[in-house]
Amino acid sequence: MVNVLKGVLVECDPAMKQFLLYLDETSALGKKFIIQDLDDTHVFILAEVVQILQEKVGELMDQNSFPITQK
Amino acid sequence: MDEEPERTKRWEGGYERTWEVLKEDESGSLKATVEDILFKDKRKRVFENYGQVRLGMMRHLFVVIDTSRTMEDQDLKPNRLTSTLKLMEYFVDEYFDQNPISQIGIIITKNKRAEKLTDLAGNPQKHISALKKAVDTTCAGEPSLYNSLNLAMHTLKHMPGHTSREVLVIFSSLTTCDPSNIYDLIKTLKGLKIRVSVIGLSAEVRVCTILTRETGGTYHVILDETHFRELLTFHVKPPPASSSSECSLIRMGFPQHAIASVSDQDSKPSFSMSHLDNSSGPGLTLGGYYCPQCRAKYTELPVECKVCGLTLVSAPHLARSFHHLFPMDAFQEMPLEEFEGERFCEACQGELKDKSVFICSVCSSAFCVECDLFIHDTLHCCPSCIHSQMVPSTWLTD
Amino acid sequence: MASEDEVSLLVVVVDVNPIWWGQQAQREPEFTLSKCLDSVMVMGNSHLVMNRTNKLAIIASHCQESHFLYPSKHWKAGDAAGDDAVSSSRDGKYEVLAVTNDQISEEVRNLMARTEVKGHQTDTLLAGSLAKALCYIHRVSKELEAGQEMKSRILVIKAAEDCALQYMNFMNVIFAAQKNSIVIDACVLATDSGLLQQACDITGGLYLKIPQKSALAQYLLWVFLPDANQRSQLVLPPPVHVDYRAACFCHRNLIEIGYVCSVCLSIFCNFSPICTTCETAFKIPLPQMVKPKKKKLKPAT
Amino acid sequence: MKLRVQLQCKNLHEYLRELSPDILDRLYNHPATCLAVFRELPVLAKNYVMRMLFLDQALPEAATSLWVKKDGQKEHDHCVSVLRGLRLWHSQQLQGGLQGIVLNPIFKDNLRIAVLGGGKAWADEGSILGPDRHARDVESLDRYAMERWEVILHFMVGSPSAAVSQDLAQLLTQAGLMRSEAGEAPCITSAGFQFLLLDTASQLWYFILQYLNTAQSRGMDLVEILSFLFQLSFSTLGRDYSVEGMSESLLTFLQHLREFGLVFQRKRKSRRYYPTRLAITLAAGVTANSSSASMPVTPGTGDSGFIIVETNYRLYAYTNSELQIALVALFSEMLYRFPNVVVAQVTRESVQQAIANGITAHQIIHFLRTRAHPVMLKQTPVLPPTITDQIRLWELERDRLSFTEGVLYNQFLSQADFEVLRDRAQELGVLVWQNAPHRVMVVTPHGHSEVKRFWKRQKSHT
Repeated sequence: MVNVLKGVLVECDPAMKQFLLYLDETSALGKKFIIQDLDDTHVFILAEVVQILQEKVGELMDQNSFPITQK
Repeated sequence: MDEEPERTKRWEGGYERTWEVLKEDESGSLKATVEDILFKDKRKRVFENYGQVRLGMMRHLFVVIDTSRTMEDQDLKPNRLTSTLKLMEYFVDEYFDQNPISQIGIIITKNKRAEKLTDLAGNPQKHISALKKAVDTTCAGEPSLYNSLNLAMHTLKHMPGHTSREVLVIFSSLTTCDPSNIYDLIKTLKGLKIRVSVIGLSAEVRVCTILTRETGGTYHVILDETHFRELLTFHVKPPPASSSSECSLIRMGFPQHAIASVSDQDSKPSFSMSHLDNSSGPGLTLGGYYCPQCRAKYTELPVECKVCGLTLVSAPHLARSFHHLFPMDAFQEMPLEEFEGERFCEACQGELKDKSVFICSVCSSAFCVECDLFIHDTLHCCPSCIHSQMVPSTWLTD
Repeated sequence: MASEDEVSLLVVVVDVNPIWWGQQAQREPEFTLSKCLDSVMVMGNSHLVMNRTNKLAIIASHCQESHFLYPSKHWKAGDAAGDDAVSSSRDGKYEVLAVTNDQISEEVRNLMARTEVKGHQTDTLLAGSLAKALCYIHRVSKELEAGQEMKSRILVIKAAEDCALQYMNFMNVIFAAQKNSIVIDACVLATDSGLLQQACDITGGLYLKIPQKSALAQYLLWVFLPDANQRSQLVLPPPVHVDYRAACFCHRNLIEIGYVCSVCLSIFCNFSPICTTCETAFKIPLPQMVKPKKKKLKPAT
Repeated sequence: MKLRVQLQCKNLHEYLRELSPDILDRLYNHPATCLAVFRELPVLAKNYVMRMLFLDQALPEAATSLWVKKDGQKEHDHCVSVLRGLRLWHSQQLQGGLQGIVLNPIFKDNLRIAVLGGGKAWADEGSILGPDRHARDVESLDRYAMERWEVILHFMVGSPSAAVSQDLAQLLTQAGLMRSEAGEAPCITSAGFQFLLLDTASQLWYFILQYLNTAQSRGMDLVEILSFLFQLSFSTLGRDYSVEGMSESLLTFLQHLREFGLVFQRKRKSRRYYPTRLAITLAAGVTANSSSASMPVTPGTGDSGFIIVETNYRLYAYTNSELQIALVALFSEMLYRFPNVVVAQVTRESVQQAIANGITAHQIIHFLRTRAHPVMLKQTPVLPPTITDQIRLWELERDRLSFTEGVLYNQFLSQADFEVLRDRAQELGVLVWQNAPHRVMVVTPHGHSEVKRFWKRQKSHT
């Protein structure tokens, strides 16, 4: 029997994948969104969370960056 | 020791008010003066022509490079050693460009010792590759001026009398560690007519002042890297020969280049004599230069035949040095307003726009400042004079 | 790939020696100076259309002067729009080329009308023309915009014979060209030129004596149009054998072994006690019996 | 699911190659086109053409391959394919059965005319109309051209003062540079932003390409306007030409060019026109992707380079042009404004914002490079590497995740089943990702139905 699921394939570096798993476990987006964890660099997720996921990643990057210039 | 010539040290002079040179024009702009300074800067290299002074055309020069610990100083970027070696590569290139039948050798000194990096030789490639390799040397200990000069002297004193024997020391340290009285050595050097010049990287050192004064060399301390380069360029030109140096006719060979094509049945690849001592490089080659005396083969000129000792050169090598013997007179500077005639540079056809024009004293043609520099630095003949065949164009009639 | 930023300047030096061309017209009436100049123009036009940044200069080397046929000093770019712009393309020629060619023919006419041959000056002043070409190249390279690079080369179209009197100046010019990495190419119409062979060999240019004068344009386009970058890919005529033997100053003989004065570097074919050039008295050499013991020691005589 | 659209700018050859052979052959009927095509050939191919320009017989194909040295063979093959692709080389059977090559005769004749003369003049000059009382000098033409072009750019960024004709607005929309929703004023798209950051020559070429694409639908003859365009690009600046003998559609085209600032015509009905520098640099934009650092952005307007970037992320733009300031502001944070200079700061936020607008890091860097102040041009690299690297890193930051919409197939019962289906998907070219050990694969959504149907058939067979 073959199972068929619609969604979005995400390709990323292993570190980012861990972040995605973390978001999924803590239900930070309000629900679980990972359909299947494929391998180190690929996960399959729900299509509707893509936009909000982008924002979350953006937020993470914001937190990790420091202003390099002084005005 | 106190016969030091009277000359004021830089710090003893009054303040130079450099900013007073700048003057505002009516509109308060500095542009005019700044342009003026730039223009003067272009012309700065007014070269002291020796005139018809006899020059030492065949030079044997040893360059002593200090590789003591002080060479790690970073006042030259990235450090003194790297910067010096880089400039030395440029120097070697220029040296052979201007003195094709001369030789050069490199000595390095550190840890109170001196050793030869390269022997006296006429092939720029060998020296340059040695210099490139030398970048990785560790700078350690103190230099020894005595040992380096002694080493150079032992080779130079065997050079024939008609050649000019020179040593150029790039001295970074303020101290030297000598095994014996250096003043005795200086006397010997003087007796052997070896000129020693010094370029200091740190500050003036008494022993170098004496050394250069006694042997007739020059002594300069660099201000910065560009100045360093200028000072080196100064040593590219052949120095005036001492009046007592011998003159002689030297026997030389002018071998023909034989190109053997691959299709030619008779031609066989053969070894070149110049590859005997270094295993690197191509071994077998077709064609080459054959010594007219003993038929030994060489791939490049100039070279001293390893078999019969004949110096092998090609005519262009000699021709390259001619411009030193017949230097051009400097052009006369004249304000543009006073210049009558078409306002076009005789050489490049450009419009004369700068405020000065330069007039050749022989053919009274006018040139722009760029051409003036180019003609004197590179071309070595007046583009206008050589259009009138009246002017002797060979030195036979000189 | 040559980028758009690279300016390629071609300076063509044409030998217009009136005496040689006069004789040539009698020898071969089908190949005259105007034919030759036509070929040069074809070459110039082709060079200009290759790339929009390509530049051209043409110098006529006469026996009294070197004259810039293009660009003429009285003409500045942009002036073509003025009322005095004599013509423009009446036909389908690219306008820039039409203006260029008109100017060249105009200047040739000027030159020919102006000069009259005086008896004693019959040699082409090639060294002088090359010197001017180098100065011109030097100026153009100074006028480049920031960030632009320029490759320049000189093509000599040589008709008359070499003039031995020019040797020293010629050599100076060659070394100046070599120092500025300017390639000198030579296309020789008649007798081989030893000076140009050396020039091409030293600067890395091509030397070609064309077997068929009437096909000059084709030779120019095939061999001399590609610049140094493109030449590395193309199969082109092999280098010629260059004679680097020296001529002695006393008898003008080509020699293999000679004596060189250590002071002025004059070359003599046999030993004399006094240098005739610089009047230095030489030390009388000891008999050659004293074999050099040290390897470093040069045989002094 | 690609979130950004890259602005694609074809170069002349790519464009010509897509034209039909018939149109190509007709194009070569004009010397100007031949010259333009010739100039854009690879260098080696240019030499080939020159070598064959005066040959009337065909050359054996084998002979041409001997023109290059052995190690240049690859280049040679490339040139041959370009020459054939543009229909410049025709094959011909030689006597004795050898394959021969001959230059396209029409191209050959017209290139000869362009280089050597002959034939009939390209355009009537203005001189037959007598001297122009309102003659324009080069400077005023430059000013005029830049004004016109900037109006278009201003219109794109939505400056209220800029107004363009209906035609032009429509063209901008069709080109995808602007988007107009019914009844509303058109607004700029992400492609538009990218367009703004190009240098003028590339902008112009992109724009003209878009124009050409719609030309046929306007009932214009592509060959006619292309020839005219090339002719224009080879004309002399500051000289007047006459409109005598131009067809109706060409006159309309001229009016469009007038609006873009490519030609100057005093009045609509004026009998003469002046090509501007924009028209002449058009040919330079043809090579589009060459990152010509020194090509002045707006030749002759003195605005050539005005930006200085320092390693501390400060950016100084010496300009008064509102448009240029607006462009700089697209990816930087404005700090101060002075009469002749603005100071801005390139920050992570500002660059991220620009990237969100669809501008790529490469485009920002290219913008800075092409507009670099002459002082900057003297140093290598022109821009401080810290800045260029950081801008790229900021872009990569957003690319930590890449999304591809797809359908996941899992829980295969056997490896064989998986392999059959995977191979099928691969054949169809719809496979996005697969992992054999885990027996999982992802196919594109539109490939899903086909794969599903195949799977159904497969199952019914067994």
